[in-house]
Amino acid sequence: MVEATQTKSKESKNIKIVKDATCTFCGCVCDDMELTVDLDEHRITKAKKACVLGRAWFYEHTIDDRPVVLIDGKEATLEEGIETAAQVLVDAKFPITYGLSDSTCEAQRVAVEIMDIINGSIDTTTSVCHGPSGMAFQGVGESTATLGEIKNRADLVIYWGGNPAESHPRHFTKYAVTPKGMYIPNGKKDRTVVLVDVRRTPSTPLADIFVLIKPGKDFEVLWALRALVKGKKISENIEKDTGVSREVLDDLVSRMKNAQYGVLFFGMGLTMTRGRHFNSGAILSLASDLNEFTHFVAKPVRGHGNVTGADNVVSWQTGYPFGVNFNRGFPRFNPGEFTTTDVFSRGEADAAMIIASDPASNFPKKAIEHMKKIPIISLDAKDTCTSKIAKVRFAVATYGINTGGTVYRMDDVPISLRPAFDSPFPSDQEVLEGIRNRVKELLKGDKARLAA
Amino acid sequence: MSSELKIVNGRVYDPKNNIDGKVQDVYVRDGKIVESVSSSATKIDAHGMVVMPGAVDIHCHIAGPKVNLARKLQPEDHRLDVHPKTAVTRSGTGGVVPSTFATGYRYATMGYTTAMEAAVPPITARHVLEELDDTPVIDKGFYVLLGNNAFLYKLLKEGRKKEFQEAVAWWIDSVHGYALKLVNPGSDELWKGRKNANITDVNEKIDHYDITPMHVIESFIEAADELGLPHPPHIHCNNLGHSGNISTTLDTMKAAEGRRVHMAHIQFHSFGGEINKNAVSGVKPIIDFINANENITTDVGQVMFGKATAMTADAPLAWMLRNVKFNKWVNADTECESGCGIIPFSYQESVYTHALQWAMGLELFLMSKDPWRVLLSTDHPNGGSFMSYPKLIKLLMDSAYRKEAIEHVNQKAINKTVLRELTREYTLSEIAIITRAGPARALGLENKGHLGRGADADITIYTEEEDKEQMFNAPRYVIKDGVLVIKDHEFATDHKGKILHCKPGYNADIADEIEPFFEDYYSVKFSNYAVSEDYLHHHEVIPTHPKDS
Amino acid sequence: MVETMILVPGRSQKQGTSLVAGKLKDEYKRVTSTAELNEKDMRRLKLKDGDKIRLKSDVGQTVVTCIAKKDADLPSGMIFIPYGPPSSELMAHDTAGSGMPLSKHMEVKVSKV
Amino acid sequence: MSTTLLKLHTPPQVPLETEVISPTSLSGLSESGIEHLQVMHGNVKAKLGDFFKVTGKGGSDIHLEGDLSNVKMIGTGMSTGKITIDGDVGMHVGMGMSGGEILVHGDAGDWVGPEMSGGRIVVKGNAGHMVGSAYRGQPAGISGGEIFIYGNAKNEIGNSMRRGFIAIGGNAGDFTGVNMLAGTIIVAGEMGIRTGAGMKRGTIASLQSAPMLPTFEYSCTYHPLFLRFYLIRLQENGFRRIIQDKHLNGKYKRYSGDGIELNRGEVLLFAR
Repeated sequence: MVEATQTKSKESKNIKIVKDATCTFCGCVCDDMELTVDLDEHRITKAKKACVLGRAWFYEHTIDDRPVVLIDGKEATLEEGIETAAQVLVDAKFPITYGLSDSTCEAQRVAVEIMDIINGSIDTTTSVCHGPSGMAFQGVGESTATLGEIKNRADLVIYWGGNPAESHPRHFTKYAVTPKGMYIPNGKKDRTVVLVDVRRTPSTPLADIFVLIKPGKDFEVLWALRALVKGKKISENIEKDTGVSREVLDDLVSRMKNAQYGVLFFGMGLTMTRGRHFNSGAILSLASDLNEFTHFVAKPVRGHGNVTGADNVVSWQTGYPFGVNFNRGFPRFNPGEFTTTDVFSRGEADAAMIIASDPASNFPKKAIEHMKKIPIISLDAKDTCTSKIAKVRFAVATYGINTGGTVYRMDDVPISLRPAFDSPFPSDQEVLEGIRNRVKELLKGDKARLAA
Repeated sequence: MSSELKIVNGRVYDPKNNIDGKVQDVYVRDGKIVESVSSSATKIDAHGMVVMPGAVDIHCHIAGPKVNLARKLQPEDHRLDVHPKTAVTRSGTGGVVPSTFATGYRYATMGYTTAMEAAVPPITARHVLEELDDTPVIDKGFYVLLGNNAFLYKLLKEGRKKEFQEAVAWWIDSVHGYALKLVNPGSDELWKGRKNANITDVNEKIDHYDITPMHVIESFIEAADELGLPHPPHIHCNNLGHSGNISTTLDTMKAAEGRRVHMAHIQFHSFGGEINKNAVSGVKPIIDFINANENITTDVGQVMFGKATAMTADAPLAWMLRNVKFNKWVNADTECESGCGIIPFSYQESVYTHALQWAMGLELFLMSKDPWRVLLSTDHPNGGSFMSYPKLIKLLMDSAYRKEAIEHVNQKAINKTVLRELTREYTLSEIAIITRAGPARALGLENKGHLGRGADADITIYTEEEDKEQMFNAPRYVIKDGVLVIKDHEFATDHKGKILHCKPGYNADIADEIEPFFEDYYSVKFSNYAVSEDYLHHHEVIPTHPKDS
Repeated sequence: MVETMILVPGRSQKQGTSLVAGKLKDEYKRVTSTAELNEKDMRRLKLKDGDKIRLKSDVGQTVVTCIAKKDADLPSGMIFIPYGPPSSELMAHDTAGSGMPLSKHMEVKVSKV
Repeated sequence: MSTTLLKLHTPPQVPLETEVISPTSLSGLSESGIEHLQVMHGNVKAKLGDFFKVTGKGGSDIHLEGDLSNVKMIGTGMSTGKITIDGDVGMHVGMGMSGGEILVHGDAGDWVGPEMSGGRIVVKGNAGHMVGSAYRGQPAGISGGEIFIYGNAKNEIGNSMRRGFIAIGGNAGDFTGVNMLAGTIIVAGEMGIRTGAGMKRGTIASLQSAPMLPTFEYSCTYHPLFLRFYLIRLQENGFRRIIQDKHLNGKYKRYSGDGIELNRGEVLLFAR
């Protein structure tokens, strides 16, 4: 599948061009990169079409000189690493696997399988990203669309609580604002762009309308909009309370109702603030309400490369999107109970496997303190705060740069990766398969653990 | 090393080979049915048991983005129906939209060894194939949603029939699909482009394209015929669920003009009465037409009382249902290809429409003159879960049981049907036809649905029981590809089934026509769209028989 | 002088690019320990660009460098900081049955070091 | 009436799931029979006796001692009898109970009384989030019974409740009575923000003022007679110190909402 041409340049360098490669830095998962690869140097020297984040992603992933495996800080072989990891997992009474947003679906599938085999828990970075949006979805559903549909049709584009210019730089230019589409022949000229946020960001200049809202008041404003869309009364104190005037709200409501095809993109300004899943629920409900008048969709602007794939894989294998516990031989779901922040903060997990993420730097202090007390297995392409405290640390190849596989864009569209150059490190899928096979052997005959 | 199996002393029902309950032995070697085996073959004594080919589900929704959304949507449903792992099988969750593993295992525990996912937007084919790879035991394939495809509409508008057929073939081949699927043709453009409007007539012009749904239907029937696909276009007609929709359904069937066509979940398209008024059964003219026209196959899409999930590419339909109860609703637009709607739903005996639909489904079964062409389905999970098939079989085989069931449902609805007058009871052989031989024939799967030499050794063995629901609920043995997967009602081993797909031939130049359209209107690169064969794992290409060869 | 303000951690481009370069590298540490304050708030607190401030929440405290933002860009009473170990230090662990700690809206006490 | 005493001798290292601790499951069992009941210690199947010393045959009166904050699902599905917990208790206490009483002398974890349909849970200390709330995705929460928390409770009290009575002696977190379908919630202390969001019917009352959502409309200040009866009932059930005569006889500001839904719910805030 990989279309690649290998040519020798003037310096007789071994150069390869990879066309239509995919960048997995953010949830945009742009698949139109043209990579120039220096095969001698094992690095990408040029990434055409990549944004500033994408360029950093491609350029910074070089082959570091570091051991494949460290056990308790000492260099070890891959087999020894797999052996120790398998032992740690099998011995644990409440093991958890977390991360997976920067892994392929193929690796994610194995990670879930391991937790199914040992009756552990599986959670992904979704739980601290758009997990609350997933919970909101379970409550109210969602009207949504693929990004191409938005490119082709959306004449009203609203961003709420997000800053795509810095977090998803090509969201505007490739998908939702500037591109021309089937019924949007003039690109941005045919669309109205609204931005709602608590501060001005580099995204603000792009908006036709900027709505500055008091911090922590998103739910109140969304709730007021829902009422106005339905023709219901709202409190006269709305401006005092939220910083948004009645005139601005009325104008927004009229624009939304009269749009031909509207979209509400929302970011972690909703999911990570007080109200969490109810904030997401409010915006999803607003979009659904608007379908009484016109066509309207909503879409969380999801973060890391394949976090959406992780949601999909965990859902199809277990029925639930994240925070799944297999202690009893079948999947159970309860955010707050089986999610990683909670099981660390409450001191419950007695072992953890962290794949392609860094909770030791992102999690609340109390959770990190517990992580330092239990055996951690880490798989990552770079050293992180988490790999620093790991009992077993695997250095793995970078997905999309060194390995193929499947990733899902933020709108659930699956894309195959085109690797640029080989890595001396194994892929996380290979390491996980090794651990799975060893765990299976260790549990052979342990009927109590194998069957529910 | 070859693996051999012989099943002895069982009463065999193999309608394709005209075997109707005869006690005879069945031999298996290396996953296929053979005429004899060596003396060292593993023996299964099926004395007092019924031996049938593995069942084939011709229309269900078990994998892909809409299924996964419906799964994620209903944690409350999974929590009450867990699927624990065993020493050989993976765990999962059940409910009306089970996890992939639970789906595969549960199909197998009911004697189903093949199931076809009935609606896949091609851009999501990778996702479907990944899920199907995690759906154990059964063989499976999927139908590609092309009936609202923007590029194909453009070709139809331009009157380029040849290119249209090439493009259709390209699409099936590129995503490894099995058949063509049309859902409410023409509706997507109105739904997405005209503020949630819907097509109401097969002869209505589709916005922007200067073509009609009828034009679309005819073109696909012709294309499938020319390409010689093993299964004809699988059509979900316009106006699903609307009173008086039989005229649309009849128009659609007539469009085939004798060529093969498959009408999906016909029950939902058999409403009499006036448009937008209270519906009545319109089964009679529909089933009469089907009985009289051998080119038509259909699956019933029976409604079963209890939990269901409306899950459809027919977005306007889901919107209509949403506005009944205002519960959680999912809509998902797929660029240039499809719409989608999902609503958790429950069919209740006391509700007029629900009881009417239940009765209409049974009317269709009981008034069908050719079981080979009127096949069993619940349009899982739209009319109910595939787990309710055994109950449906009992309703068909046991008229006393059916009579009692009729008394428990809305009588006003029953009175709008002739169900009370229908005393027919399906025989075991007829059940074998509507669940095995018939769907296999309609799908063009020559190695499925029978136990003749060369067939896939997909076999189910039931303990014969008076209560047919109990009997079909739990076969004693299930053999898949010659492997004894279920032994004495329990999983003896895990097993991976195959992907069934087609590779119709076409002129590769058509790709050059499609590519510019992609660059303009899709959000993925053309070169990243076609699905690599890596996603197929175990698979089998089902041959096509193109007309011009 | 100690004032209570709302800390809003978020992504920034520099946070993103330095993250892929390596979380253990100096650039990432520098980016994630630089907080933006409203210019008027800074004046009131007698702070200038590059000064160190202490941020204290119910669960932890951290010292970061501050820089001024125009009044029109960042409302008074708010502090923006790119996600990283310093913002995690201040984050409470209660997820209220959601799995998500409140990571974008934290009440902090601000004082000059 | 004889008492079955379960005394924690070995604290669990990881969460312990003990849905077997209920009068129904213990009834008629000998001491050793009870000790042999299966519990889940993380992913390990264990026996109740591995953690608890049992004294007395299984009866309808169960007494638990020790720090049970890491012990989940006590009293699952109980329909009769009484469980008394001398200490803190973990999540899901009284899950799906339909009758009987659970008395917790310490604090309770999250999800007190999920899917409850009858009976009573009394927590003398504080409770966590989701007191009497529906599990995720479930359209309706508790359908009956009473939950009394003497201390504070956190977010989502009575989420989607359909019937029943929840009283909080201290403060409540955010989203009290969110998506409530019917039933009554009384909070003696302060409530957090977004009270009653999405409520269809039902009553939420507080003895303090509270911020209201923009979709709730002030209708009047009056003396709701029915509330008096609820408050008297609470006074008789341990809330005597908190609920004073002025609350019984005073006037309340009535807000109707949620305007987005049916507007048939009410929030009553003590005025004077």
